[in-house]
Amino acid sequence: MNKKRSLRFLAVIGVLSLVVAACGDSGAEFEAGELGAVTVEAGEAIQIRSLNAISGEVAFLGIPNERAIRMAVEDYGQIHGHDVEVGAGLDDLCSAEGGQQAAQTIVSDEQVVGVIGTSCSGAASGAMPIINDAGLAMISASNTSPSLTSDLEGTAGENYYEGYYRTAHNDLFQGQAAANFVFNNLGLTKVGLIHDGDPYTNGLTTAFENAFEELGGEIVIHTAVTVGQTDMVPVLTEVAAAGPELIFMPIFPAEATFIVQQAPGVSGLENVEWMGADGISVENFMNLPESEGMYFSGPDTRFAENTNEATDLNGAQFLEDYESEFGEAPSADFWGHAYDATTMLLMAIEEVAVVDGDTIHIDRAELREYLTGISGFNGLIGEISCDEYGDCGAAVISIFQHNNLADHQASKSNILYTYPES
Amino acid sequence: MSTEVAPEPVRSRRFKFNWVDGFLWFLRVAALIAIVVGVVGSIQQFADGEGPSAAAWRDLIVSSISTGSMYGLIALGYSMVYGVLGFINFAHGEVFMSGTMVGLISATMLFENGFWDSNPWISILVVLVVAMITSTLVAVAIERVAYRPLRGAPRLIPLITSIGVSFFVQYSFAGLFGVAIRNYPPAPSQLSGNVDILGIPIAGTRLLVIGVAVVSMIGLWYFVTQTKTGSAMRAVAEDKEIAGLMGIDVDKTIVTTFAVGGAMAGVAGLLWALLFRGVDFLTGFLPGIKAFTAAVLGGIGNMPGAMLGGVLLGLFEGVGPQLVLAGLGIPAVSQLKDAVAFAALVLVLIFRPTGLLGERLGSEDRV
Amino acid sequence: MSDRTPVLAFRDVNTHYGAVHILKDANIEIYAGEMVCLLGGNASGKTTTLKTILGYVPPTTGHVELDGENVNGWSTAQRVANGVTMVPENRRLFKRMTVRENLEIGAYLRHGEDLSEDYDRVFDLFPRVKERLAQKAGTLSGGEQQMVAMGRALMARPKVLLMDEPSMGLAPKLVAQNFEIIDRINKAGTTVFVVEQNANMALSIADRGYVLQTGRIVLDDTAEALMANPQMREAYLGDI
Amino acid sequence: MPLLEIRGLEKQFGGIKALGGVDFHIDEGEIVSVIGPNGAGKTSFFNVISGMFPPDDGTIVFDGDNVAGHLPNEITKRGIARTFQNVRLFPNLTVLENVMVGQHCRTKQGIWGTIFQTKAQREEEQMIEDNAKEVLSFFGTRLAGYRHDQPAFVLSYANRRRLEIARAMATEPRLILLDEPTAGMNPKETVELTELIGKLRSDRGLTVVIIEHDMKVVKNVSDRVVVLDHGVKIAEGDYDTVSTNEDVIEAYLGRPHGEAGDDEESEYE
Amino acid sequence: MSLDPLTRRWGLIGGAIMAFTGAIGMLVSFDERILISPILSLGYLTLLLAPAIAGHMAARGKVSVLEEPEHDVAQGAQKGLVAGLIAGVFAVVFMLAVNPFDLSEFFPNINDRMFDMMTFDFGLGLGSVVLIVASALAGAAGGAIYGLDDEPREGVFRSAIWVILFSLFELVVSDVIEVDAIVDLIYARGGGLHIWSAIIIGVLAWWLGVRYKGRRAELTQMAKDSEAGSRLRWSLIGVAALLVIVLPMLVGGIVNELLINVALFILMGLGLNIVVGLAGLLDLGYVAFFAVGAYGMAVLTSPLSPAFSPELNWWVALPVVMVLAAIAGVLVGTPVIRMRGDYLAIVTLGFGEIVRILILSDWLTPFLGGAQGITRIPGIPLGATSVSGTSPELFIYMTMLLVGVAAYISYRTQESRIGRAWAAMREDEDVAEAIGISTVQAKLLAFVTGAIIASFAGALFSAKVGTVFHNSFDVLVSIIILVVVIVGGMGSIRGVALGALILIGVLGGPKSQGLLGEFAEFKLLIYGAILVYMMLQRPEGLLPSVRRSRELHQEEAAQDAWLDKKGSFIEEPEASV
Repeated sequence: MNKKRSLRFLAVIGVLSLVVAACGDSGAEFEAGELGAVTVEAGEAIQIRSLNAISGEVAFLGIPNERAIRMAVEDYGQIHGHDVEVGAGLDDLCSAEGGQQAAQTIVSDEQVVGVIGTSCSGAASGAMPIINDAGLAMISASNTSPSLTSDLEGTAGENYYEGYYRTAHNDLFQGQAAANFVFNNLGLTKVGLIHDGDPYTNGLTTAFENAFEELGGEIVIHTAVTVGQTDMVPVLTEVAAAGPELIFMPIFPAEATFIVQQAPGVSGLENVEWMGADGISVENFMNLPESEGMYFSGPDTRFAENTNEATDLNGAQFLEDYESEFGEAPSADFWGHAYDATTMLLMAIEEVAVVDGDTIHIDRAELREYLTGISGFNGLIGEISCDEYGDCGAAVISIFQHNNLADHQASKSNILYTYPES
Repeated sequence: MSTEVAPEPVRSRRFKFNWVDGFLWFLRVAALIAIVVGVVGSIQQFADGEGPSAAAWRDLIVSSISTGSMYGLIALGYSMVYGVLGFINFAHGEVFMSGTMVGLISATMLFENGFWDSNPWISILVVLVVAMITSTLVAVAIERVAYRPLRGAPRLIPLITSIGVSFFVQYSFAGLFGVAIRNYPPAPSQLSGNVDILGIPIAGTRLLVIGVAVVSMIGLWYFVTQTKTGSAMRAVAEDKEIAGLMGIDVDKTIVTTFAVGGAMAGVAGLLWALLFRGVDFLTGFLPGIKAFTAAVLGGIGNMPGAMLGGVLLGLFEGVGPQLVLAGLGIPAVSQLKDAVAFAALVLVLIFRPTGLLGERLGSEDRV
Repeated sequence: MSDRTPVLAFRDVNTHYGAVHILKDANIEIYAGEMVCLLGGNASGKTTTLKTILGYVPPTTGHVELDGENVNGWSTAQRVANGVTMVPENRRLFKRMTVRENLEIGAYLRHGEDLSEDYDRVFDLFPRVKERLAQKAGTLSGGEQQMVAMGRALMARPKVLLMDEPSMGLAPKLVAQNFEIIDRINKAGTTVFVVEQNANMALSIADRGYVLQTGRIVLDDTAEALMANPQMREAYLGDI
Repeated sequence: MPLLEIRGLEKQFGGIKALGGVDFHIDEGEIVSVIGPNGAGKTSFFNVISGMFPPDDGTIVFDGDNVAGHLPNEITKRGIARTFQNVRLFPNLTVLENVMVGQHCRTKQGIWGTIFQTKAQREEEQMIEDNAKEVLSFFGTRLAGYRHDQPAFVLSYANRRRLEIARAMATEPRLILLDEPTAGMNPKETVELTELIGKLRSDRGLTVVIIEHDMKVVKNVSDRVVVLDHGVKIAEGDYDTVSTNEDVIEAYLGRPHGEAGDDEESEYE
Repeated sequence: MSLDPLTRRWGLIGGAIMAFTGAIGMLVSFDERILISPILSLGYLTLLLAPAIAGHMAARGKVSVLEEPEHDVAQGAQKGLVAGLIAGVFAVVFMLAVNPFDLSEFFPNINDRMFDMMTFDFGLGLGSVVLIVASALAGAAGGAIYGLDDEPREGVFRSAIWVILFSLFELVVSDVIEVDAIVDLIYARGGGLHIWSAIIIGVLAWWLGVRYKGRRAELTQMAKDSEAGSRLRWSLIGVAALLVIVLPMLVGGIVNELLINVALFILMGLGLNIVVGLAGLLDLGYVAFFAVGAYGMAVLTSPLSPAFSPELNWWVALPVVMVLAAIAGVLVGTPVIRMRGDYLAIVTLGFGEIVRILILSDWLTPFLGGAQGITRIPGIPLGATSVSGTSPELFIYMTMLLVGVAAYISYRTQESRIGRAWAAMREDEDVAEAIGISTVQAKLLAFVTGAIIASFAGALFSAKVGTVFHNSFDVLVSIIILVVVIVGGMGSIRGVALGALILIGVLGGPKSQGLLGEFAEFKLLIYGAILVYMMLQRPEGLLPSVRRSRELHQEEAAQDAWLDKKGSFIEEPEASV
């Protein structure tokens, strides 16, 4: 536990000594910017943190993120002769208060330079005020809510804070992609939407609804299941009554499993097409016979050929490393985003660090500035450029049809559509 | 509580105006109006060719009844334990979950070596037996470890204990089996088709579920009312001390009660597997609460009441949102399914404070 | 009398409830065919005595004997099977069960035996009970319930019938009736042990009596002698 | 005008008529005993008067107002207090608290006074405590001194009966209903309590209705005796009249030993 | 030597616990937390604690009221050794039994990591022997400790507990000490105490215990004896208050954040305590009022409230929120007023869920934001600044202020006319009604007071987190608040505080982590175990109220008068309704 706490300690004694201490602390030649700076002394490690949903129902999302972060740090190696330490993985509990509490832990250590997280958009809304106050930068691999960045047309989201970046795509983007695909490629005009009360799924269905109606389609029903619900016949009956041609349900495996298994027992759904999103393009759902034939939208995960320019690792190699280290394939699709986010942060640190002998100074404001300015960075997920609101997603959404029950990885290559259309 | 108002002072009930009664009356009337308006609205929609088709309504009702009969079987365990020990065994949902979870192992093994598809009936029987044995053992173990030392404690104590047991069992299973949801193999083809009953096609699995529930209920009824052990159980339920004086081994009878309740939960576990297939360590939680609700709805401590409560609750939550709320023009009604279930409970209890078949106790019992 | 084996005996029994010493060196002997009463006020240890006989309260020292056998460690059920049955205070029927079921439960431990003779004996004593067989016990009148309670106990064919406060809270007529029946049951050959506060009534039909005071047996004599005992008259018979 | 006048009181429980049209009255300052066989409806009678159950029919006029169907707490507030057949104290409250809580309906400090500790509230608390001690002193040394702070469950049986009466007295009633106050007491305690009941009237000015099986007590305390059987009044009058009434003997008292007829059937009805 | 059945029993229990903790992955997961670097991890502590406790219990034997227990080191060690041996053998048999099969499909935690951990990385063969030996030694140690005389035994316990506390609460200790040099002296870099610092702490704990023996008892006695209003009492209160005010300044953001979480649960615990502990109404849907408070505050203060957004100041909104909560209290309270016990429990649980489902529903989304919640809730304006979760060292004072208010309300009502009425109602509702207490009023008052206190917590929560989502208000929260109250001690203000500190602060709340983040996965398992253990061993809670402990220990405290009580000695279930 190597933490610098002198400021806080002195606060107890009084304002006067606080001032003295602050003066004494910043006596070096290095001039810190308005957000302050982190000084890493010789032999010390550069501190970054991982903040993901690593327990509970959404752990399938957070755990591969955290693993990818650690792999990236390892692959990246030392920065100006200093190790990079991630510390124990923090848990955002996929909730605002969880994110806030974890953020508190992060900022209490003034040596921390940046954070990779959160897994859930709700957690980011709790964490960002604190992260921002402390002048840190946080890059998320899997937050997709538009409110955290912008509406892609230049208006900041309601929960946008400076210092927030993400490599994940904005929901508006995926909503548009899915809507285009359904309307143009499948030629369907009546869609039913099912979310599960999670901000992410609800955000995505809303984005789809807006985009689809814009295109001239009709949303015949927009309803929801609840997390933990098992009896889906009522909701399916409700959906069937509306007469959709396709049902888009960007929800998670548990509820989606119950839905596809019970759908055959509901009259009126016999000829309906099904479409899910990245939440269910995971192994245990795609192993279900009922999931065959479904469409899935999500980040384009054909990363095999993509190479992260900072570590020279390509997607295929990453998956190989991952499997050999953890004995399984990643349980969600944001590992590439997490890996790239980490390397971006490390690269930024390396670039803005002022080397002073064995000591380095990292100016927080400059770090943010650097991240905002990232353009044309080659990552596993493709070419990454950040906009002024922190959306850095390589922004390729692909839609595939699950046509191979035996090998769902093969199915994932059965891509019918990518967005933006090239 | 009187359910009638009699304004003239001579025929004096609780004639004095009391705002609690007034409020309850308001609730009753408001609920009735909402229900009537909602149902009329739905019928109107149906007549206009909107809303679910006739076939969809049929499927919904059948599915609700089958879910409800599963609730009923679990509710029996709540009701029996309540009858005998006078507290609500919150961990009963976990008893049910354990049967389903361990049954999954047998089902997966049978499926993997092909037996599941070649001998579906025997396979189902095997799973049933495994689930029943597991649930029974878990129920008995819980009684032995957690409840027996608490005989005679104020009733809040075992109730709280059961909440603790519930957490403990849930997360033990989470640790043992992992947190991921696992799926039973699909129902054998012989079952998954439709069966025509009086010309109405009904899904085979649902029919089987209802059938198994009915048979179990009849078996249980016979056991409780017609056998010596059954009458010992009823005697213990009424007065443990005197039952003991008559030579009945009270502890053994209580264990029997837990075992029988557990076995019924095990049967429900199989039904769950047939209906929903997906199982995880939280599987017992919501059905447990629903079954508890069903037991109270039917009049806790009363066995036919538990079964009736279960079926009704299944109907309320399955059909209710579509029938009533959709008619009121509320969007995304099935999202409110659980709220409807609990609201139905509140309403039923406002109309009948002891539940549907709950006994109104005579003066001797009360004072 | 000491040459015979008592049906029921306490040998230097001490009992504790937590740290509280309840029965103190209690010695009781009841012989076949006798009617013995145990008198004592509230808090004297009467209920504890009954609980000790039935095995609910284990003696800390000393032991209880049934037919000369030390029964410490026997379960209640074993004791009941060996002929100890109690008619509880306040009747305590299974009110939601029928009269017949109540009687059947009385004979719970007599597996597979033919009960018709016992039914006849009960119906003989209480013809009223026969008419009410199919009725829920809770719907009977107080007097009828008392009959069923006694019938239920008799169904176990007890060697010793324990009566817990048969006069408590009952109408005078019912008290008289109860003691009448107890007397008749005793005359018909069943040993009876009555625990009573109403000393007058109990002594009027008993052969012998024990007097219990704060856990200690202070008097032990024939009924006549106890009736005549001046201390007794003052403390328990209401002569002041 | 009688303090309490009851006409045509009816109450059914699940098809069984507990009270079948009882008429009853009691004047201020009277002590009336209600006797009858077990299950005759005596306790139901108390329960209906005290509002525990609303009557199916009939009027209960107390001090000029019909209170039938009022809630128990309202009836208590009007001045009818009661005790219970099987002693129902608040076992985990202290003796003093048991009595203090009895004054609830005579006091009025609410949540604001309590939170802000107003002067009125503090004075009232003091008054409650003083009153409670005063009521307990009615029982001499039985419930005094160190007993005040003992939880009720440690009391002896007789003391619990006394405390229950004290709690009823603390509600400052005009009419007190005592349900088998001497049940389970030894002769000495019974005599003592009998005197106490007399004092309730003489010292406290209370009107008393008492359910009792002990005929000695009935004889000693009551001005008038009412006999119930099967929910109906079968006799009424002073002790001597009632105790020689054939119906009463038949239904309740029974014939002294030896006088019983040879007719077995009738004996066991 | 014949095997004492009790020793065998405890040995088997110990072994079963070892196997169980292994099979659920607890040992492997705890192994990552180093307690004493590099020799002891939390995992190994857990693994060896089981045989040690088994040995201790075996040495203790059957406890009789009448006899003084014997203390003999050699005999204790011998019994403990046997029990530990049995436990170790059991664990090894378990490992050997499951090893041949590949169970990972069904039991993901029975894997190589478990075997490695349980065999001390020696491989199954040698490792089994090592495990048995270690377990036997642990058992012997446990037994020997029992055999010690009172004083050294207490010393050993005290040392062990302090060493474990210091190592477990590394985060707090280093957060409080603040000076890196000292922290590094105590703790190793990768976490855990140094061996020498562990020894020093142990010795110090022992020595201080011996040195100040009796002093503590004296002090607590003095505090107890001090009369209300006396100088001593006031100075004690003053010291406590000063401590409460200064403490948050001494600790850092993490601990303050933790304390805020704890304080929120104290607040809700105090509110629920009024409903359940004082008035005896088992409310399993208490979270509903918390939700009303939080959402009420969110709607009133957030500029992003979807339909109605007055953007009030927190202080202005607070009374409005209180009124809303009071209305909610009446709305929930009235329909259930005639229901008792278990009916009340399920119906209130239902109400709690109804509220959450409605908040989430698309139906009310236009008003409450549905799945997207309400965000950008401002903090609490305090002078020129605004206090929110971003500055926990200030926010803690806001929470403490309201906790103080709630505690004061509880304290005042408890010993008043209203408190007595609640107590009476709790003991016997019919009689309470019969002696002139309007139970309708009393119940509603309890519901409303409880609801208002919960709304304090909700209002604070909104301002702290800055966003509200429906998932912060699920049924688990209600149950955890109840658990806090029960474990702490129903009816007792101090108890609730202690319960929240232990459960929420150490283990973690439903949506927050405690000091022991490692426990996260097993948090509810441990909650369950604690709850069952408490109910069996100390049902009145850790710091019970007087009335409550009376209720639960009636039998033990009773004089023989009570033994002849009328009615049954096995309590009958009371007829419901």
